[in-house]
Amino acid sequence: MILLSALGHVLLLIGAIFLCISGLGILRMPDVWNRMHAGTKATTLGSIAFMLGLGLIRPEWLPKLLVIALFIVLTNPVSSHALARAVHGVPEEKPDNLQRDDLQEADS
Amino acid sequence: MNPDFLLGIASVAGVSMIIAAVRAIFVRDLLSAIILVGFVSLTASVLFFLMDAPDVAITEASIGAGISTVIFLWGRSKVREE
Amino acid sequence: MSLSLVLLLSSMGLLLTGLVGIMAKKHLLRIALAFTLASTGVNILLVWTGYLAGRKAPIIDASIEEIATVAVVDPVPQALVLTSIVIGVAVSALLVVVAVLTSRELGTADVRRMRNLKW
Amino acid sequence: MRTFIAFLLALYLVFFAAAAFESFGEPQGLGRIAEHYAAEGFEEVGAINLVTAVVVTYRGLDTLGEVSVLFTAASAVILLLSVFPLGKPANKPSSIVLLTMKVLPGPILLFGGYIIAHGHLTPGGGFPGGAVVASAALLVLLGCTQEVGFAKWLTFAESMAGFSFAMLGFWGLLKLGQFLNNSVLFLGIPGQLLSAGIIPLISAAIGVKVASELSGILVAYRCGGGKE
Repeated sequence: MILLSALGHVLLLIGAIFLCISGLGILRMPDVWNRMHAGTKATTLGSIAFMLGLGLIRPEWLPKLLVIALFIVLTNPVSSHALARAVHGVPEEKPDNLQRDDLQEADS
Repeated sequence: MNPDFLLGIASVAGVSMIIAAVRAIFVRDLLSAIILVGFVSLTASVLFFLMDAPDVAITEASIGAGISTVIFLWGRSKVREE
Repeated sequence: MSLSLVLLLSSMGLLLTGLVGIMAKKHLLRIALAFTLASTGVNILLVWTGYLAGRKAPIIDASIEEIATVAVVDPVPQALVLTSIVIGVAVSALLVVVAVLTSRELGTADVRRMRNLKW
Repeated sequence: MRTFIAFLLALYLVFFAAAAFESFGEPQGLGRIAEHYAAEGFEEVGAINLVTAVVVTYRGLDTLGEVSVLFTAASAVILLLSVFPLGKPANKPSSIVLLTMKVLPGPILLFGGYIIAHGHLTPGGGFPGGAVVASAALLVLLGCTQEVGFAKWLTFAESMAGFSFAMLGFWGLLKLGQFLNNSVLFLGIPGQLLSAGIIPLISAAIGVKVASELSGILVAYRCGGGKE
């Protein structure tokens, strides 16, 4: 029991570190694409680690927390995808060193 | 829960809420203002939960951060200015 | 600094910010945003009037050992605010629609540039 | 300068409010009405969640009025947008968003229904559940470019919910001589799902009404007003 609780606290710490790094990335990254990358991938992993850690500390909450984690896994990439599609239509956000743009050809 | 812990959470939430509200009023970009107002609603729902009002917290979180933000984003995309 | 004072000060600050925004801003959507801020502040203030420190949420289940009248916070302001939030979002939706239609009619959303309002 | 004057004026107004609060001070205990609700509400209406009990039965008449305020605002939005149409968006969502739109509204609707159905047991009830259901409708609306199928049922659902709310009130008036009396149905054992008289029914009516009005506003935003 104590082992599970200790593992849960370690997972909480990992989740907090990942969330902190993602916040730092949103602040520090140069353009929209990099910021979106930091704000989606690290946030998803951090949230899942948080939910799992909390579920190991309190085992009676584990089913609800797993459902929340599943929901985050389903929604977070899709929202990031929609955001990227929306930013793709903005001409000012196009990177300078873009070689080929498959999405442009697929749209037109 | 520990009263000092509650006081700390309430202080952080209240101060960040008021900073976000002031910035939402005075920031130039309208999109930033809308997102900051969504953040204010989220912290307000934290304050509602600290005041032992879980029903109000659920309502504020789902309406203030969800539907209200969408309404203002729609308004921003439809307002015509020369 | 007690918890109650912190909550009161933050609700008052939010209300103040919203009022300043309503009075000082010129863009119609920003006035609607400030209105939303002020209504959130008023909601926190209303829930604060029923908050009693050290008590529990008004849900009478097994976790409440004493008599309920000394164990729970006031449920009446919470019930009031519950309806007030939903009505507030409908009213701000109406405000946004009026702002959008006005800007389409007059060509601007800035209240200083709306010259032809005489009728 | 203008901001400073507005700040002074707002400060004056807020100090006025603070002075009014000073006169009766920080709350020390429950008020008389709230004391009655907290002491007797458990036996009288059989609901565990006192907030839902107050919203639905004790202050049910006020809630009927507030729901009609909501109806007025929503119908004003729909009327304005059907008189002055703004045009529809032309962007087509990608296939990933379309697939998510097919999968995700089911769980969100289930969660909203859970919040509505357990309103007398856990935090929740008609208003939060209706908002959650409306956000599921928002997800459906984000993924479509033309008319949505559920839009024509919104008016029907809204009016049926309002009608059943009023009829449940009149049932109490006819049977026990009191509008919205909770004892017309069996009270049951507090803590079970099927208990607390007509509170779950009225919660469901409020939930359907709030959900259909909020999603009616969103449909009007997306598609420019109703057909009629």
